[in-house]
Amino acid sequence: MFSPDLDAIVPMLCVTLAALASMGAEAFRGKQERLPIGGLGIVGLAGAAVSSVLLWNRSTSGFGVIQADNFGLFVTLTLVAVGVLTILFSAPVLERNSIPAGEYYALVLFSIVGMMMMATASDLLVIFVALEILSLSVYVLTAIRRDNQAGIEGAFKYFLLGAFSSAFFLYGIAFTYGVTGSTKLSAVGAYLSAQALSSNPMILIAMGFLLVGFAFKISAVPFHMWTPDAYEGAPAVVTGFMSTGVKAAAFAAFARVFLSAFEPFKADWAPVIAVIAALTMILGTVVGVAQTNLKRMLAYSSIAHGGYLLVGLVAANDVGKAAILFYLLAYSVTNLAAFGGIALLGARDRANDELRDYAGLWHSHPALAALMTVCLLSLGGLPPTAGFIGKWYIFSAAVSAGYYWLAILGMLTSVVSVFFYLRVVVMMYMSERGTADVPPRVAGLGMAALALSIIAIVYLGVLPTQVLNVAAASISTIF
Amino acid sequence: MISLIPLIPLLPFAGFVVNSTLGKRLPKSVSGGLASLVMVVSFLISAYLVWQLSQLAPDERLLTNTIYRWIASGELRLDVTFLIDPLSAVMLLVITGIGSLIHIYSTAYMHDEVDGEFARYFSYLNLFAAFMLVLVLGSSFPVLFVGWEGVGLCSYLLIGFWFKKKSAADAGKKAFVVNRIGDYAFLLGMFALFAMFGTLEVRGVAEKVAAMPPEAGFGLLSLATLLLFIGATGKSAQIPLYVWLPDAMEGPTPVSALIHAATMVTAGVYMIGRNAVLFSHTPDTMTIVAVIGAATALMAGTIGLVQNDIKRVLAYSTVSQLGYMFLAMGVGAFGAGIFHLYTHAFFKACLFLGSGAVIHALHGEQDIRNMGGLRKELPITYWTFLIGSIAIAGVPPLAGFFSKDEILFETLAHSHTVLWVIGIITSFLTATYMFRLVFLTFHGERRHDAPAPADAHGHAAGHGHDAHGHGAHGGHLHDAPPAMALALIVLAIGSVAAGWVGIPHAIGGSNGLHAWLEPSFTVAGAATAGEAAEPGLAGESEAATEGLERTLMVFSSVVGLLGIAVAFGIWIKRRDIAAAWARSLAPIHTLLLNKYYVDELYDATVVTPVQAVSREGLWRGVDVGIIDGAVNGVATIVDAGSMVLRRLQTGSVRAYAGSLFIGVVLMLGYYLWR
Amino acid sequence: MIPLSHYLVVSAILFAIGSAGVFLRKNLITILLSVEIMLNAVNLSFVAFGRFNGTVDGQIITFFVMTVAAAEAAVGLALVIALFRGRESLNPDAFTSLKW
Amino acid sequence: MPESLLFYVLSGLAVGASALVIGQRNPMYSVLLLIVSFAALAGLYITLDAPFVAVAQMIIYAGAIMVLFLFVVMLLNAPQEDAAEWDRTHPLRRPGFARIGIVLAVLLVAELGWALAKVVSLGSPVGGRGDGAAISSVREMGRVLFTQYSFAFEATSVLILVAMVGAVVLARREGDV
Amino acid sequence: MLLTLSWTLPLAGAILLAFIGNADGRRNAMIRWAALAVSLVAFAATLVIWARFDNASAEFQFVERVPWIPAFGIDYYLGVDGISLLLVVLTGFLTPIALLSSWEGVDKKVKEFSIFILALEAAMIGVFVSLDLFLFYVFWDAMLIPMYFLIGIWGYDQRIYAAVKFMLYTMAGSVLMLVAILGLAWMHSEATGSYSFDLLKLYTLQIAPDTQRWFFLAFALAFAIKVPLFPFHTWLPDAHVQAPTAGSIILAGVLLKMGTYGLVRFAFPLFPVAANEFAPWIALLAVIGIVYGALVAMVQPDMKKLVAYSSVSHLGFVVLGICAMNVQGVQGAVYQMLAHGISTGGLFLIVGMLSDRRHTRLISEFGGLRNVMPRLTAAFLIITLASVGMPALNGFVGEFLTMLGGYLWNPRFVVVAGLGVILSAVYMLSMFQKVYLGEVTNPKNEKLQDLQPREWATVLPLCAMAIVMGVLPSIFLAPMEPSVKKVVQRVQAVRTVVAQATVPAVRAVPAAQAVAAVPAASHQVAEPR
Repeated sequence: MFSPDLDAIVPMLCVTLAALASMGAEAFRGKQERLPIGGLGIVGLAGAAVSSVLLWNRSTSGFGVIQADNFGLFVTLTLVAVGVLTILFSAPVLERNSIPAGEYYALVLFSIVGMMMMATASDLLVIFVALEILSLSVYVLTAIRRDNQAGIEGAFKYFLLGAFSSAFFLYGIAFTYGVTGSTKLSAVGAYLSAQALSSNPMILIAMGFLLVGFAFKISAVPFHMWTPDAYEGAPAVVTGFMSTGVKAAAFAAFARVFLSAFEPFKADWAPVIAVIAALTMILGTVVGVAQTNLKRMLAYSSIAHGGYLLVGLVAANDVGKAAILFYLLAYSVTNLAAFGGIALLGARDRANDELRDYAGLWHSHPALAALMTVCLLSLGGLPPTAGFIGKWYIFSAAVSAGYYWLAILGMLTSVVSVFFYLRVVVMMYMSERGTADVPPRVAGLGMAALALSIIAIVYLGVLPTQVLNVAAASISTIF
Repeated sequence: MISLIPLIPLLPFAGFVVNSTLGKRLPKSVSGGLASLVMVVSFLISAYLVWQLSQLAPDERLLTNTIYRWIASGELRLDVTFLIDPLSAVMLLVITGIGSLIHIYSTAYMHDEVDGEFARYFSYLNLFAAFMLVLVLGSSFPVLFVGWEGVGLCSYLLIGFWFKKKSAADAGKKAFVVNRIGDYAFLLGMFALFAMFGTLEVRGVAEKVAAMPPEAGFGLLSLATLLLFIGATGKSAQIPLYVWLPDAMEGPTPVSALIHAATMVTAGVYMIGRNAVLFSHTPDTMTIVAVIGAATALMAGTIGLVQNDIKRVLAYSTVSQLGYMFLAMGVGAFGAGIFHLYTHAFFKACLFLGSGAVIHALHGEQDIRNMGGLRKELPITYWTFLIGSIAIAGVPPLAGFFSKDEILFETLAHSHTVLWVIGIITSFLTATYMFRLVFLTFHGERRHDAPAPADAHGHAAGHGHDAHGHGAHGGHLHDAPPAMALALIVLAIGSVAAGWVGIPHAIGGSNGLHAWLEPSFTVAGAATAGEAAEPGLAGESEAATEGLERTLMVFSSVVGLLGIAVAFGIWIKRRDIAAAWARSLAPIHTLLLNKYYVDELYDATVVTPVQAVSREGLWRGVDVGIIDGAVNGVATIVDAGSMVLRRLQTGSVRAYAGSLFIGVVLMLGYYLWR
Repeated sequence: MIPLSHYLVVSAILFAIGSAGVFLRKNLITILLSVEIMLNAVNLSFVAFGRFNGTVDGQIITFFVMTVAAAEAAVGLALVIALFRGRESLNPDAFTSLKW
Repeated sequence: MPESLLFYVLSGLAVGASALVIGQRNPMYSVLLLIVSFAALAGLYITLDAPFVAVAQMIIYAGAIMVLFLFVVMLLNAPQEDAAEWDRTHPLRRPGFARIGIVLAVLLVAELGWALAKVVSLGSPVGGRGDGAAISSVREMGRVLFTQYSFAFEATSVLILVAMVGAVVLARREGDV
Repeated sequence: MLLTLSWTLPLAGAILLAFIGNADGRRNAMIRWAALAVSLVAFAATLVIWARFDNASAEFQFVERVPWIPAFGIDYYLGVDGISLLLVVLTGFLTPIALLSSWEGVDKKVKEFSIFILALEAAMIGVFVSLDLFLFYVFWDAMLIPMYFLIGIWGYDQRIYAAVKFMLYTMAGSVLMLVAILGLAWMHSEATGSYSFDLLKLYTLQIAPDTQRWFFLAFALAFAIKVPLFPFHTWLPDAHVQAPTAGSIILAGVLLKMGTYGLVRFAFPLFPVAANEFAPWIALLAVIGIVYGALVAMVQPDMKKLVAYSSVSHLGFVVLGICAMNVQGVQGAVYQMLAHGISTGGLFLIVGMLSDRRHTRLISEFGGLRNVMPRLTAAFLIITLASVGMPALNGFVGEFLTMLGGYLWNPRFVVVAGLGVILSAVYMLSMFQKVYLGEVTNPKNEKLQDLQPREWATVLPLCAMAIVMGVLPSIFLAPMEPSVKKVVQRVQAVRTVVAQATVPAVRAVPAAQAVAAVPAASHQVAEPR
């Protein structure tokens, strides 16, 4: 296409252009004019998807800091899916809550740019910048409903802790740079593999700080505290977006840094991450049990899912790496769909995101209830859904790496998590609605998006081969 | 050629099928007639087959017919095979013969039931006959067991025939459950045999065991036979599982006659006879059998002495006579045991049917204290009942005399002196209580008028005699109607003559039955082993034995007559003696009247504690409390943990930062200090 | 010459002060300032390491850090303003409606 | 040694000012003290042969960012910390909680210091390896920035754009769309 | 294709039903008939499988194999042998009955009800025909979902608790099995270089005894919960009692068998060394369960609960037979599974009829029903007797064979287990007496209707099967014998080795040496890292 440097960043460019376009559209639109701004985003994302597919298997490198390898592209495509679904779910929400569409879409797209950058970056500094791009957008998105104090509060907590943790992350970069003399992952990796094993405490400290930064973004215990508040405060669709996109991007970078550059120190980080993974799974599921707000509950659930993903990281074998990719995709689609469902049910003055709001949903919204149920079952890891294949893949990796205890723990916590997913199902199907106010009719576009996600979930659950093969192929190129 | 053997049980079974499905729509004459007809035909076929059998040489007297393979699993190969040998031939004739009579009797006795119930009764009765025939025809333990449990089921159904009455339903259940205890042992016995011999064919086991020497001491084989015997104690109402039989009298009287006197309860005896070779290889078990038999005979005899319900007296008498049979089996006198079984079938059926006629006439009255003086009004009943009583008392030359005498002789001949003494005492008791019954029922003065129709309705509702009020006024009673009379008379004749097939050599008889049965108790080709197993009178001379036998015959006749005399003395001449004794020996009398409190004992030691432990201990305690408590406890713990852990999420951003910071410090600490 | 470790220790102390500030102060703005202190501490490390390694990368990275700090400050302060509008308070502990 | 004296003075100033920043109840003073701290850091950058960074530090940090802070402080007009009315509600939020923060900070310093102490090479002078003049050259810096770091540089533009949009979105009053 | 057809037919039916609009319940009748038709066709398909099954072969038949996830050696791999064949048929047999049983009892959301029943049938058949462990697990877990909804939506008052408990309890057990399955697949890849979930390939895997123990326990726990084995049984009374009639029928009739089936098919033959070690312990639990279940059943005031506990007792016989691991034991176990499916299905069916009529299941609410509903009483009596183990009815053959097998293995267990024979008579007949015999005491019972034609259609097949299975058991025993022998031989081969190795010091010699004694096993023993 263009120069190799540019080729690698074409997906990002597409999305950036879409973001700029939506800002421009907002600026030039009339007072009461309605523009399909979301459509611009979808076009941009489609461009990103197409260019990613074209870049497939070419392992293009751009500016020495962007690696458009299959791994990154897989995540990019996942992010495209996240973006498309987010936009589809957003349309009715924006209108309902009179959120400025132009800025909203621009921020969503910018943050997707940041995510893509993070997923493909091969330089710690670029990862940091990307992290900040996506973080700042997400902070703002969290607080996008200015009439909603909870959203602002959540956003601030997220922001403050995010800034706090980026400082640690940055400190980690500093130490890495200090020890290895570079921030490029290839150089870092080369230096580290030449080092005798872990004689240098500086490396350990660097690793620890970097770990904190990533762990924060993927809300691993004990760096997870912001998650429930931010997820609860944000509009449901934003929560869906950030619980999936941010996690996917952060995991991609996490895996890239720890599985390539810091691979030689695996013996040092693996036990720490294993413990973190265990704590994350336990806390996410256990605390989720007591939640009565659906968004908050799913927040804890997504903490737990972060734990499962970490298990794949700990396993650190080929299966594990591919499993992370597959799980990310499965989890993203599923979680986004779940939050999308919540978003669709909301009304202008009422979020309808408390558990009791779901009582008897089966009677008023049978299709929505059914689709939500599939999402929840997938989150719980029950066949025949994507979630099941994902869990199976992840724990398969753990078992083959000898981490039986993690696999067992993961399995048991997933049983506990099923308990709270089932509570929603119980509400929807087995309880009668107490109050008279029935949630509003849901928008057709949102339902279509939900149905699309469900099809994807079931497809991934029943015929995962194709995607599994792609995931497996993705990791072979870089690690 | 199609064998006739399967027809014997199949005919009654067909009767069952017809009556149970179409019964409601058939008139009584058809359903009852059909049921009786199939039994008669079955009897005729049996008779024909037995005649065929008798035409064979004694060693070859065996007709078998394999119908199909029932269960096949590994080395276990179970065929449904029917077998007629001399032993089962006797049983066949008894079952179908007496069974036919009782069916006929029942058509009259049960006539007051409504159509559906009437048909139901006969369907059960036919089903019983079918299973009983399977029991005696079965050539292997499991097939025998099918019949064994099947008759138990029918017994359950028939005891509880008047299901509206709680006592009847209770009695039925009790019978079934107690039998199940025996069946449990029986099953274990079967398993033990299979484990030892790899087959469950009765003859297969016999052949293998015949090749072995008798077991010294109490080993596996003894255990197996003991288990089988425990099964028999359930079915045949021996100590300690006899408790169901007296209660079983809640059923219609013909049922008591057929099932609980003539046939089913003798299944245990038959089973031991069928496995004579096996049992004779386990002397220890044999001793136990004999002792249990004797003890049961004595105990039931003592209880029978004071009971006031006409059927209960007969029931205890049955238990007692069954004890005799087991005594015979236990001492190795299999022929004598079966002989007694056979004669007992006649006179006890006769007695039960007689009592049924009495009850029928009195519209459900069963208490002998309310009877008396029925001799004149119920002559047929009286005379047949009397014959039966003389027979059971062991007065020559009636049936009971020969069989009982043979048992006592064999007991002594096998040097079981103590058991012999018990046998003699029981014999005396038998004569006494039987004649007490006769005298109190038929002699003396009427102590009770037949209840008025209205009264009858309430009193005997459960018995279904309520519609029978037509001739009940003015104390005039109806003797047995023709169908009942026929059965009574035939059985009375049997009670007189049945023993004549087994007149011992000692008094010039041929003891034909003994000879006829002999092949069933030995294994062809292994006769020596069987012979050796019988510690008999090999050393003594034939003459001396016969002398002893003759002496004993006289002695036991005298004992029987003495018993009758005592009964005459007490209950005819000096009625006050009985009451006086009852007063002076009040504790014993109460003890006997309450059947040694065995039911209460079982209730207190087994039934109640098991119920209580199950309810409070296992269900509410272990199940709901501990196990489910643990399960729910896990949920509670998770829930509590959740409530605690979520408190960490204080909402304060500084606390969140603290958590993050602690994580950092701990992680670095781990790296630096490890 | 001053050893590298001295600079690093100063940087570490500043970093720790910054992080402690997040806990000590009950004013959102001061807390934001504390984060700025942390970023500056890191900058010091970068420059020191850059000097030590003899490359300009360390210095260049500090520019990026400054940019990030500025961007964060902009968003952070905007959030503070939005928060203050709703609650008329800058105490972080006032904002605990989301919890558990 | 003057050089080391300078280092210690500047370090002391930076640390002291920073400590005072977080020791202040009045945010206005905190901002001003932070500027002092930044100035001291700028001085340290000069000792590290990074004059351009030092200048940028003063202009961007002390100048632009801190002014932004000052604006907000004054805009909100909330000079004093609120009374501790929430302090009574939860034990974790009591002053003891602040103590935990200090303890953790001290532990962090200890850990870092201990780790640094274990690395021998760090004891060597900071200017040991490279040429101070080479890295203080702005030209060199510009070259590297626009070659090696060109992508990151462009990415930063997106970052700033996001911050801008974000600040606008957040700060806009309710109702104006 | 037959096997695929057998499970996809109901699934396709379920999916098609989903597209019938029935918001106002106007099409209820049509949906009922459609669902029934689908289930009957599926039943016919299972019968065709049976008809074309080769009784003489111990191998898997009608094998279908399509690569599914080739990277992990996961195939869509189906097949039936004598052990699974009849369970498939049983599933096909019970589903129409379950549908018929709720013809009138279920009147809300009929469409969804039918969908869930059919989906459940699909999953259950899938469990029985899967030869790929992964596929098996998928069906195994997927089955929970429709059952959960059936209990939770159409159940009685405590339905939600019961449904959630059922789901979580079962899942908790099965996730550990999943870990073990993953471990197996990984070991296969260690040994041969490629993952495989193929059951037959995994059978040939040589696994170190230590690993076997853990894996066996993981499998056994999953199955023990499903069976349910004492003390993992407490979900059962709740689930049974709260489930709607159709749910109870399927739960008792088929679902529980999945546990015992799993033991025979997976746990024992995959880990013979561990199986032999643990068999006595499992048998001990089974035997405790037999007596315990019976005792607790004896004191239940609720008919459904009574039957539920009786299932605990009866399934104990199945497990005992399996632990015996001889031909009689295992054949008896499989037979008992079928028999229990018929008789307990029948019990729940009839109890359901009573509870539909009276809206209570308390024994004390009834009494003297024989006076008003003689036909139902007769049917119940037959089923009761079948359940009690009356010879010439279905229950006897299974109990007899399992106990015989158990006796040949270890008589002590049978001595205790046999008590179940006594106790079953006690509790079943007590219930029968209290409900049916005596006078009608409760006026509400005076006007109860006897069996309706629709109910005849459900009761008759069950009673007929109870009798046929008791009189002609060879029809059912013959197909399973070769397959059972194969399984037994596999496990026994190790048992004899263990026995020889442990002759000198009974417990001191670890089974590791025992395996080492097998020539083929001395090499390539895979150890987990």
